[in-house]
Amino acid sequence: METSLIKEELLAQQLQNAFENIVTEAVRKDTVFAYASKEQVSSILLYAKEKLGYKSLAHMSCIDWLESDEFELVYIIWSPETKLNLFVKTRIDRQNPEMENMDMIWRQLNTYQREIREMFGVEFPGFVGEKEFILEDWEDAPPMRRDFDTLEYVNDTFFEREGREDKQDVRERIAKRSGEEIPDFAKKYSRE
Amino acid sequence: MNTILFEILGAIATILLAFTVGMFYGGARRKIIARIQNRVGPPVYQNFIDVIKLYSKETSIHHGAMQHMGPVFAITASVTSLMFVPVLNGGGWFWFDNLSFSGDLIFLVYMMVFGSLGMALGAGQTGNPNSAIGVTRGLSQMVGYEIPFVMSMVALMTQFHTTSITGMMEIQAQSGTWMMFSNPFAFITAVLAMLGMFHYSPFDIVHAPAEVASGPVSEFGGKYLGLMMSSGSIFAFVKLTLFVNVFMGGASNLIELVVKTFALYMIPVLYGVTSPRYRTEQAITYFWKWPLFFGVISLLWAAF
Amino acid sequence: MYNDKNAQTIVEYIQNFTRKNSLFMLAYGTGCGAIELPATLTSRYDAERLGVRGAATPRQADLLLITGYLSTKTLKRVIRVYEQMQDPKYVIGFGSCTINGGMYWDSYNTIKLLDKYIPVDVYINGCMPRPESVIAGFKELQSLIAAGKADGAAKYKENLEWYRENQKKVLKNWPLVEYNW
Amino acid sequence: MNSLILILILIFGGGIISFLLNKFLPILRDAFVVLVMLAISYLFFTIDHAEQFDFEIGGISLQWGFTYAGYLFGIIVAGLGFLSILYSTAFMKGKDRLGYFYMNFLFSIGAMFGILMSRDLVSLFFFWEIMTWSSYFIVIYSGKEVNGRGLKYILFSAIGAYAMLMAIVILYGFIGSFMLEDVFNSIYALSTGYQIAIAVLLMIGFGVKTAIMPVHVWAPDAYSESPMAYTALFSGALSKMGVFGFALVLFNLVSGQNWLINEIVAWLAAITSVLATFYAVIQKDAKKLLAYSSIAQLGYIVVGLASGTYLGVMAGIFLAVLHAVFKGTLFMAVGAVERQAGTTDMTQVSGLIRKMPWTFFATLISIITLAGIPPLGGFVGKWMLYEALITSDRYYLVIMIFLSSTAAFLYSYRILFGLFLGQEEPEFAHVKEAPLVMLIPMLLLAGISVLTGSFPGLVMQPIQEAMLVLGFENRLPDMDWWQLTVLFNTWGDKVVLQNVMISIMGVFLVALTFITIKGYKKQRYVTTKDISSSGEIIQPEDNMTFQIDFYKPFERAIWPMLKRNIDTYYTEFGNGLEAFFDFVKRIYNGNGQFYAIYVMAFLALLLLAGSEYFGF
Repeated sequence: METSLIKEELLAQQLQNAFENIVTEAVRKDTVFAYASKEQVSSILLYAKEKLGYKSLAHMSCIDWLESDEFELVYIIWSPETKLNLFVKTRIDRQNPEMENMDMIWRQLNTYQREIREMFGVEFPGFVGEKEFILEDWEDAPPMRRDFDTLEYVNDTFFEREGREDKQDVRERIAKRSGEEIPDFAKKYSRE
Repeated sequence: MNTILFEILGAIATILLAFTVGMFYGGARRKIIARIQNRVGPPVYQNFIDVIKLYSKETSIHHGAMQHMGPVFAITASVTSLMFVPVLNGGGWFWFDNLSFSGDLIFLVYMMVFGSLGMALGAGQTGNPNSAIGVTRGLSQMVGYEIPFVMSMVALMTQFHTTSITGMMEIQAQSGTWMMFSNPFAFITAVLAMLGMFHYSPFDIVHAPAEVASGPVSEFGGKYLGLMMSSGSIFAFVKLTLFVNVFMGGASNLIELVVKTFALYMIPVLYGVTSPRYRTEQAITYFWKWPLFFGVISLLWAAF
Repeated sequence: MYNDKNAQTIVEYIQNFTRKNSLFMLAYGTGCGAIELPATLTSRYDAERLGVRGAATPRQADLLLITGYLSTKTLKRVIRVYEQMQDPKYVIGFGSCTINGGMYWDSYNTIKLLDKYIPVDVYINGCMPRPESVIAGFKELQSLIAAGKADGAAKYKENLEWYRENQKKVLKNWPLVEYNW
Repeated sequence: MNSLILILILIFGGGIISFLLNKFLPILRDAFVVLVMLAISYLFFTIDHAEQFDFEIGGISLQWGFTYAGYLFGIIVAGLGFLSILYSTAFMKGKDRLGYFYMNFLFSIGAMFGILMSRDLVSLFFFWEIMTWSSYFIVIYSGKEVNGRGLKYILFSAIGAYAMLMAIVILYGFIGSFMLEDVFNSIYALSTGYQIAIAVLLMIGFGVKTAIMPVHVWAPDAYSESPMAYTALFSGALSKMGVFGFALVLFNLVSGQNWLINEIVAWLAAITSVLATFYAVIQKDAKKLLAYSSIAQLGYIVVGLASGTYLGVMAGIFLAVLHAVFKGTLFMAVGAVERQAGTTDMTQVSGLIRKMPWTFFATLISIITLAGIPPLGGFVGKWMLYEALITSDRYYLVIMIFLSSTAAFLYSYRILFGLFLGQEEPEFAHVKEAPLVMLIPMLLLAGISVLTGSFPGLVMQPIQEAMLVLGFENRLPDMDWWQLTVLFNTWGDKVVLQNVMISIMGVFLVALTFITIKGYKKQRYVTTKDISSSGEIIQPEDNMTFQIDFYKPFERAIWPMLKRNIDTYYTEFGNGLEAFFDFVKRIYNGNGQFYAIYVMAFLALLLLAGSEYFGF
C-alpha cells in the first residue's frame, strides 16, 4: 500500500459516517469495499447513487460460500466523477436465499437478478421479470451452486463417446501442484 | 393439324433454347464473379446441376393452393413473354417466331409483371414474414425501374410510330441504324432500368439472403425452387432478347444472338460485382434521378 | 457391374451425381466454427468450385452444418431446422464438440454426442477444423453421396422413436410439433 | 303505359313501399326489393330505344328518353344495382333502419336512371339532386360519428350542384331552352369565354361525383363509411354518372375547339390518379384503400375520355364499365370480410384464404383486372388507354398513367395479402365463408371480368353504339362479339387476345399439372405457423404477421412528393374548410327569420344578375 489511497479512504469514511453497522475498507487503488447487512444494501446503493454520484452499475454477482452456508451478493457501482469502484457486499442465508428487489434503482439489475435467480436460486420477492434467462425448462437444482454435482448430472443426462473413460481429474492435480489443500467439502467430489 | 403441331414443336424448341442459354448465362455469371473475386468458381454448367437436383428433391409440404401455384404463375409469365418476343429476325427461322406478331411492347411490359405478382401471391400464402418483406421490396423497386424503362420505350414508339417489336426490328433493318444510335438516350435509360430489372447486386434487395433469408422464396424448396430457377433463366433470356431486338436490330442467326445478348448481359453483371447492396428506398429513388433525367431527354429527342 | 446387386440404375446415378455436385449448405453457426466458413467459401479455398453454396432457409438446403457445440437450447432449434429440410438431406458435424463434447465434456448444458440426436453423415474433427479439413469433409460427403451411402435421413425416419427418446431425455418439455415430413 | 315512366314509378314507389313494409311486414321486405329490382332490370333490358316521354311543367317542356350512351351506363346501373341489392339482403341482415336504407338505395338507383334518361337540363339537375341526397342519407346511415364526414360529402356535392345550376341558368339565358339537343347545337354560337365558363362550371358539377383532384376529398370517407353493399353501387355506378356527364360535356360542349380544356382535364385526372394511388398504397384499412383506388381508377377513365381520340374514349368507357364490375366485386368482397371477420383493418385481420376461398377467388380475379394484367379484362382497357395516349403523342401523360398503374400493383398486393394471405391467426379461426347470396353477385361479376379479357367485343360493341351518339365513327369490324378478339391501335399494331389466352392457359395448365403430379402422394399441407424462422419454434399464439408499415421503404421514397403536394396544400385546404364551416355555422344560426332574409336576398341577386347580364 505504498500509493496513497486518499480518495478511497474518503469514500470509506463518508459511508462510515452515513450508516451505522457498516464496515468499509479501501482495499486498493480505485476500489472500496463496503460490507453491510441485507437490509442496508438498498439504502447504501441509493445514497451512493443520489448523493455521491455513483451512477453506473457495473455488475452484480453472487458467490456461493458453501462452508459458511451463505450466499454473498456483490453490487459493483462506479462513479464517473471520482472514478472509484464501490463494492457493496452482503451475505444472505443460503437455505432460504432472499434479497430485496432493486431493479427500480438500476434497470439493468433486472438482467442480473434474473441470472442470479436462475443460476443460484436466490429469490427476489416482488421482482417481475421473465422467468427463464438462459436455461430452458431447467428442472434440476440451480446449476451454479457448488453442491450441484455437474459431472453426475452430465453422466446421467448426456451420452458419452466410448474411448474417453480415462479422463483425469485435473482439479486435483492443479491443487497438488500449487500446494493447496483440497477442502473437505470438495473432497467428496474427488474421483480418486 | 400439321401447322398446330409444328407451332407447338417450335414453341418447345424456343423454350429449350431460352432455358439453355439462360442457364449458361447464369453459370457464366457465377464464373465471372468468382474470377473477379480471385476464385476458381463453379463450372459453367453448374446451374443445370442445381436445377436437376432441385427437381429430384422431394417436396413434401406446401402451405396452400396459392403457394403451389406461385411458381406456376412465374413460369407462365416467362414462357408467355418468350412466345411474344421474336427470337430471330428474317425468315427461315419460323421455329422461333411463335406468337411474336400478335403482341406488342405494352403487352410485354404487363406480361412481365404477371409473374412477379403471381409469385408474390405464392410467397404471401406461406405466411413467412421474410417473404412478405421481400415482396414489398420487390414491388416497390418495380415502381422505380418500370418508369424509366417505359419512358425509353415510349420514346422509341413515338419516334418511330410503331409499338410492336417486329415493327421496330423492320425499321432498324430498313434504315440500317440500330436504335441505340438513333435514340441513344433511350438506350441509356433502358440500360439503367435493366440494372434494376435483373435484380442483381446492387439491386438484389428482394432476395437479399443476409437480410430477409432470400425473401419471397424462403419457403420454396425442391420442385418449386427448380421451377422458379427455370423460369428465371428463361426470363433473363426474354429480357435480353427484347433489348437486343429493340435496340440492337435483332439477330439474324443464333450466334449473333448469343454474342449480342451476352454483351448486354455483362452490363448488369459487371456493374453488380463491384457494388454493395442498396437500401430499398435508395434502390427506388436511384431510378428517379439520372434514369428519369435521361428518360425525359430521350422523350424530347423523340419529339423533335 | 450390371450384375452387381448394389449397382445404381442410370436415373439414380444421375440423381446422385447432381446431388453430390450441388450442395446447398445451411450453416448452423454455433460455437467457434462459424468463423471458418467465410474462409472456406471465399477466394483462398473456394468451396463453390465443388458446387457448395449457401442456402438461406432450411426449405432450400440439402446440407446442414453444425459448426460447434450445441447447448440443449440450441439443440431444440437444430432438430427443428433438420426436420424442416427436405429429403434428401445431409448433416456434417463440425469439430470435436459435436463428436465427443470436446472441451465442454462436463458442461451441464451442452450435449456431447450429436449423432444420438440427429443422424450425422460426416464428422470433421479438429478444434476447430481448418478450411482444408472442411473441404476434405465436403469431398468425403460427396463420395458418400455418389456411392448412395449418405442415407442419414432414411435412418432418421426408420429409427425415429429411438432418436425421439434421446431428444426427449435432454429436452424436458417437448416443444416440437410431431415429426411430420 | 310508357315504360320509362313505369320504371321510375316502380322504383320510387318500390322505395316508399319497402320503407312501409319494413314498418309493418319486415319479412317480405327483402324479397320485395329484390323483386322490384328484378322487374326494373327486366323492363330496362327490354326497353325500346326510341321510346321517349314529353311533358310540360310550369311552362318548361321536359323530355325523357334514353340515348344509347345513357343506355350503356344504364346497363351498369341496372346490373350492378340488382346484384348489390341481392348482396345487401344478406349483408344488411340483422341491422336496424333497413326501410330507410332500402328506400334510399332504390331512390338513388331511380335517380341514376332518371339522369341517364333525361334529355333536358332541368330534369337532369332534379335527378342529380335526388341522387346526391339519397346517397348522402346512406353515407350517414351508420350513425352520428360519421356526420362530419357526411357533411363533407354533402358540402362538396352542394358546391357541384350550385356550379351546375349556374351553368344551366347561363345556358338558358343565352339559348332559351333547357333541351340538351338545343344546347349542343347552339353552344358554338356563344363567345369562347362563355363556352369555357359553362364547360368548367358543368365539369365542376360532374367532377365532384367523379372525384377529380381539387374536389375529391369527400370520396375516401364517404366510400368507406357507407355500408359496403351500397359502396359497391356508390363507387361502381354512382360515380359513373359523373363520367357520363364528362362525356356529355367533353364531346358536345368543348369538342374540337377548346383543346386546352381537354388537356387540363386530362392532366388533372392523371395527377389525381397518381396521388390517389400513392395514398391508397399507404392505407391500413381495406375500405379506405379501395376508396382511394376508386379515385385513381376514375382518373384513368377521365384521362381516356379527355384524350378525345377514338381509342382513348373507347378505353375510357371500357374502363368505366369494367370499373363498375371489378370495384363492385371488391367492395362486396371487403364487405363480406367485414361481416364475417368483424374488421377490415389490414393490420389485424390476416390469413382468411382458407376460410373464405370463394371470396378470395372473386377478389383475386377483380384485383388482376384492376391491375390490368393479361389475360383479364382490365388489360384490354389499359392497353387501349396507353395506345391511345401514345398514338396521340401525349407521352408525359402516358408516363403519369404508367406510374400510377405500376404503383397500383402495390396496393393490389396489399389488399390480397392483408386480408387473405399471411399467417392464419387463431383469433380468426371461427371465420366462415360468406353466405351464398353474397357470393353469387361477386362471382358473377368476377366472371364478367374474365370473359371481357378474351371477348372484349361483349363490351366494346355497346360502347361503339354509344360512341356513335357522342360523335365518333364506327371503327369496329362488322362481326359478332365473340369474334372480336384482336385489338388495333391507329398505327396498325395489335394484340391478339385469343393467342394471349391460349398461351397463358396452355403454359399454366402444363406447369400446374407437372408440379402437382410430381410427388403428389408425399405432399401435404402444413399450417402457416410451420415456417422457417431461424429455428425458432412458433407457437400458435405467436403473431408473426407482417402487416404494420407494409410499404415503409416506398413511403420513404415517395415522401417528398406527398409532403410537398398534400401535407402543405391539403392541410391548408382543410383548415380553410374548417374556418368556412365556422362561418357557415354563423350564417345558419337556426333563426327562421334570417333564413327568410337569405332567400329573399338570393332571389334579389338572381333577378338583378339575370336582368343585368343575361337579359331575362
